[in-house]
Amino acid sequence: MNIHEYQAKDIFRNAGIPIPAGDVATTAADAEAIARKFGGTVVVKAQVHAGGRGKAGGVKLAKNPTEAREIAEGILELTIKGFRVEKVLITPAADIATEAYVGIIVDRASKRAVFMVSPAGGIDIEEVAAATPDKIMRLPVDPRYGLLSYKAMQMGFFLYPDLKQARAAAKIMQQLYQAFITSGASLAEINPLVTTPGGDVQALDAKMVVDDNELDRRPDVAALRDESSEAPSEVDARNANLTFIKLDGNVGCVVNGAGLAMATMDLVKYYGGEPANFLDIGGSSNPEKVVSALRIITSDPSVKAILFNIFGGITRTDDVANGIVTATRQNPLTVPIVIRLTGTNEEIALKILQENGFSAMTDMDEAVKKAVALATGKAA
Amino acid sequence: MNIHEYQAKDIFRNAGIPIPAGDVATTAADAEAIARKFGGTVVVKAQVHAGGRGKAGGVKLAKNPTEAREIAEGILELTIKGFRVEKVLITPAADIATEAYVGIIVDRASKRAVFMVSPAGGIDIEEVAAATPDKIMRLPVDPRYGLLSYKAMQMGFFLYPDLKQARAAAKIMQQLYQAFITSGASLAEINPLVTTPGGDVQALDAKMVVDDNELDRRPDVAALRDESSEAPSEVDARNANLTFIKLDGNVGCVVNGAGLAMATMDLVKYYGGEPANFLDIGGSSNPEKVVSALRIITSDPSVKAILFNIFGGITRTDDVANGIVTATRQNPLTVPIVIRLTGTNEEIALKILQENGFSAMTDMDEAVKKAVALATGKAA
Amino acid sequence: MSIFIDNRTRLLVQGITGRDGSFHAKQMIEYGTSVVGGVTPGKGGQKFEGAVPIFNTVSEAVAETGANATVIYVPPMFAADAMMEAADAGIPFIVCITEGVPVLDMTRVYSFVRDRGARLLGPNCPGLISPGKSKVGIIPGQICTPGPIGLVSRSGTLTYELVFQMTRANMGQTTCVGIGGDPINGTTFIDCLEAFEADPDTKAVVMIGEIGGNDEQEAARFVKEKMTKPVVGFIAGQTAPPGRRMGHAGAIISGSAGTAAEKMQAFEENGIAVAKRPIDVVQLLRQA
Amino acid sequence: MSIFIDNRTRLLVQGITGRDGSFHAKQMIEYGTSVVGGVTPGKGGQKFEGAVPIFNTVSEAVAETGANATVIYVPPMFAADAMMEAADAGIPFIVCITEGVPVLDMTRVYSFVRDRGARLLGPNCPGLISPGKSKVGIIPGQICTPGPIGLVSRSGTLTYELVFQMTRANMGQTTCVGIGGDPINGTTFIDCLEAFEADPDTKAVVMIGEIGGNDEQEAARFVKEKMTKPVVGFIAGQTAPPGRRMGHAGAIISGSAGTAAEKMQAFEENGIAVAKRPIDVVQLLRQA
Repeated sequence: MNIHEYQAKDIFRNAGIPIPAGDVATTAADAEAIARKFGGTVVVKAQVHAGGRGKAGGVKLAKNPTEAREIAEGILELTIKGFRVEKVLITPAADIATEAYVGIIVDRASKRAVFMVSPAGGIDIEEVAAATPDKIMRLPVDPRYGLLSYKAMQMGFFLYPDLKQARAAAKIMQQLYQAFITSGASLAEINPLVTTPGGDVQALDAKMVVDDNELDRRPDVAALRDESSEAPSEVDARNANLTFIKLDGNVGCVVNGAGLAMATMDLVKYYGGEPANFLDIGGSSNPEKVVSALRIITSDPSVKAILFNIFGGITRTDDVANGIVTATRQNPLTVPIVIRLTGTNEEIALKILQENGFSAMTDMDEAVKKAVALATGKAA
Repeated sequence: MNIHEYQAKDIFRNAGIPIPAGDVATTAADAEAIARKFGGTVVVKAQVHAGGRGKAGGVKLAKNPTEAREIAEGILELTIKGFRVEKVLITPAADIATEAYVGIIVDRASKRAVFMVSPAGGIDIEEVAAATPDKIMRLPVDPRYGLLSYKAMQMGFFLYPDLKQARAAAKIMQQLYQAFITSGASLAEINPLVTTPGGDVQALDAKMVVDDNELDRRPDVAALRDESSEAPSEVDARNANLTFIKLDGNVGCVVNGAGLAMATMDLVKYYGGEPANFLDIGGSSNPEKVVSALRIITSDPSVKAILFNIFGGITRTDDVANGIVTATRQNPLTVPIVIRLTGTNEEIALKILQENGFSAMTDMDEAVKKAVALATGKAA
Repeated sequence: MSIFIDNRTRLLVQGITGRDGSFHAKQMIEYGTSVVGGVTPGKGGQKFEGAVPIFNTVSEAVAETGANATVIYVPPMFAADAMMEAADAGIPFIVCITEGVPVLDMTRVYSFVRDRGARLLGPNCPGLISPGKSKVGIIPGQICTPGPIGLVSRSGTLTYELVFQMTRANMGQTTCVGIGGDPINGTTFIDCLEAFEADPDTKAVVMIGEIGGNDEQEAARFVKEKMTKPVVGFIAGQTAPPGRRMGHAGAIISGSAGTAAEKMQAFEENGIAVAKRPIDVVQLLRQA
Repeated sequence: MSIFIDNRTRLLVQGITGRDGSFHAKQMIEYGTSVVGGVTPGKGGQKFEGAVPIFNTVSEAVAETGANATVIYVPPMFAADAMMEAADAGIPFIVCITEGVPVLDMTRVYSFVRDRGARLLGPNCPGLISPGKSKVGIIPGQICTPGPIGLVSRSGTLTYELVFQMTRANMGQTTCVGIGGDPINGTTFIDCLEAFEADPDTKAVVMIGEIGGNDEQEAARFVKEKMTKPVVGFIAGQTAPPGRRMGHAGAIISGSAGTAAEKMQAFEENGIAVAKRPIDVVQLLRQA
């Protein structure tokens, strides 16, 4: 789960990390009032779940409250990488001496949380990695000991030759690690971590991604979810316990299991079609999930054919068949449907489908070919 | 550092452990008022740093407030194992179905904190260990993982066959471990952990010993020290950074290093004397420490001779010599003194002592023999 | 022969009285797996299906049954504890089916299990099956048949699809292993390839990967350097858009790393025949 | 020969610019120890006494100097971190002089250091000296002389006393080791006895124990079972009252366990000659 910059800043602040003040506005008038409160030049930043906000015009300086209102008005009308901007964060503009990067991610290879830090901050860390890889220090954290002081100091000295700043950075990294662990995050990032002309070390930006699997035991973190910043179909799918991602094609896919779902999409493409979505109904099945899946898929006007590909294991194919029957009774289909199912309770499923006027196939390739033909208007 | 039962109960309560209410009284009148507040039968318990309070008459039931006053009056006049009772804890008497024991200690052998639990609680755990060792479960805790749930449940099931009670006990053990770690304890104990007739699991007693080395970083815990419950000479010694233990003999010993101090005491005994104390002036030396040491030793009227045994390493023997000179100028000695010193800056020390009318020896055995002879009135 | 499990596997089921645990315990028993005990705290002393003894703790279960493997079907928030309990009780082979285990829990579990020398398969995996010998997990037994092919996959139902097509084409399996798609899991492609290479009955191996990470690329290098047996590969997610999660945590593409194209190229460069479609696996195995 | 340290020891000093660290660094250099570097965060790039390079971190120091041992003189609240930093930097021999390290810190340090295969001596110990070769720690060099006796002790100044008496009696030492008296420490009596047994130049061993714990009893059994060289023992604390701490955490008697009488009996039963007084050690060594 993505959270907004202002939410991540609250978490980091609670962990003790020094972060300049900031307030969130949802209207231009609020933005103006906040800018007036802070006085002087402020930064207006779009709060959306997308990187590259600056390049997209979502981060701007405003020299006075009136300018803050105008700029906020403009930013609040933006859509960045598909995300509508609903909120802006207003912060006083800071004097910056140096910019560094500090991040933690869970790393597949070392099977640990890994710090990545660089004295070359303020820009995309991937660019630093590509251009000057020796300016990045990577340091895995043993979860059994946490971030030990000497490791934090190693990173502190990598960022700053000055002892006081190295110590300040080391402390911030220990606080960031605490925030990362106690939030159940899979990523936490400060970019830039700045020094002021006076020598203080401060976090000017904040980013955090929370592991969805942690949300059940962290209701306070789960409450940070901002559904207004997500696509309605994806919110709908999540509430129905489905995993759904909208794509640009015309073959709507309903599959059980992520791997099979991807292989099905690949096969659609192989046979000349374009998948309209990724949709995984997951392991445990029930007819309700199938009903929700069909509702979500049929609400996409570009879908010209629907393809079910179900390999029953834990998923009972009769549950899927019942779901199809129920959903199509509630909302009769306006596009053709191709159903492939095999595995657990296959005979029962086939019987249910036949009794309700559906036919079903058992071969995946044949089913995909047929769905593509129907979507493109060619005979299968 | 020992803390009182009522203090340990506050810590355990804050960790979430269910503990019945209780209030502390320093006078019989307060005890009566508290008993009236609780109503019904109460338990009056002496708050002293000594085990075996019950056998010493320091724990009694009172059926009504008047009786509570009388009992508190009696207990507040007791001295238990050398500790004067200054406070009593009043708690409502509980209905008890079963009594168990739960404790954690730091264990030298496994180099870990180790849980000891027994369904045979309410009595001295050493008695259980001697009589029915199979009724004790020992479980070391890996500090890197803490007390994992399954281990807490193993202990929970060892105490209670009932799932609900086993779970409650497991939770209490995890809370106790948290309290143990966050207080920097070397021992934490609940004896008895009881079940009520209604099936609830509760801690009726609480004991905690804190590692003195933790106090610098835990001011909140350090603030729990109750100097009124300690011997004044030991408080005085601690404030002077000395380690002092009063004994029953007549040869006052001032030594640097615990091992040498014990060996010196042993040699006093070997040559027919009795040490009056253990006193370690520690590693780093300064004249002030020596002054404090002499003040503490000479305040003991049973001391008939004073023996210095200093082997200079980090300790500078000239510091010790200067301390002796300063202290005896301030308060001239009324008992003979024998000084043995060797090691760092020995020549300077000997010169200082000679100039001030003291003689010194370099052989430990000779020094001890002489001190014993002086204390017992025989010629050396 | 087979890898990891066979006729001598004596299995515990942790969470045997839960919804998934009880269903699959029955399935495994029916398949012929020697299920020697179950664990559900508070139900110690009872019997599952009137036959399999239930214990309160894994250590009791191991002491009483001599189990040498365990399969875990407990809710995600308790799965880490269950894996550690199993490792601590000395079980050398631990399979965790549970989906949704927090990845930070797994960073701890991984160290814990490795320090005790146990092998962990999963979490979030379908388990494994050595057809005709033993099944541990949830792979449907009827789609498998004994034979000379070893299969290792990051996927669940896609594995079934491949096994199904192989079985229809009369290509039986020594062992089919689903390693799971979570970012941190106990057993890797390389672990399985190594085991298949050492198994005399396995004549060829199918490796099924997904987008995300670079485990497949490393496995490909291992194949070139260490394996003598032919390997056929398939990668799911060629049409996945970059930077989006596709259903489970394993399937993330970040920038240029971990794309299907990159993985397929690594396969080809290291002598692994790459199937374009699942069905092509069968054809490539025939040619191998 | 000697144990743990000799002419090839290349030593770092952690906390080299502190009060104790700088004093003893000079003493060690004067004694002839090869002090190759020091560590004090923020003073990297400076030189100690104009000659010894100072580094910000242990890993830098190791990379630059090839140090193979370190001695720690940092305040108690930072000592645990310093020990772990040293182990993590790959130093195989770590001596911690610092007194007052919280024992719960040591439970973590012990696991950490052991997992990295390093030997830790201390904390709260005087260090060790191989007379004429190398001194690491705070044992006064002038009281020692080279010779055939190995000495291991839980104590500080009592060790000096014994060494002093041995040197006066012309009994030189291979190595004198103070293991420290804290409840949890890195190197035990048995570790040292094993090393002395393996050291060809050590002809006899002196073991100095204290009340508290049962390390001496276990060491006594080890002597009987594994050692061919004669061992002479002394135990301090015969007059200590039960249940009281005597100055450091090692010296606790709880109930019947860990009394001096018990330890002396264990020595006698396992063939260790027991000195009643420190001076008797010399006499017993002559007879050994």
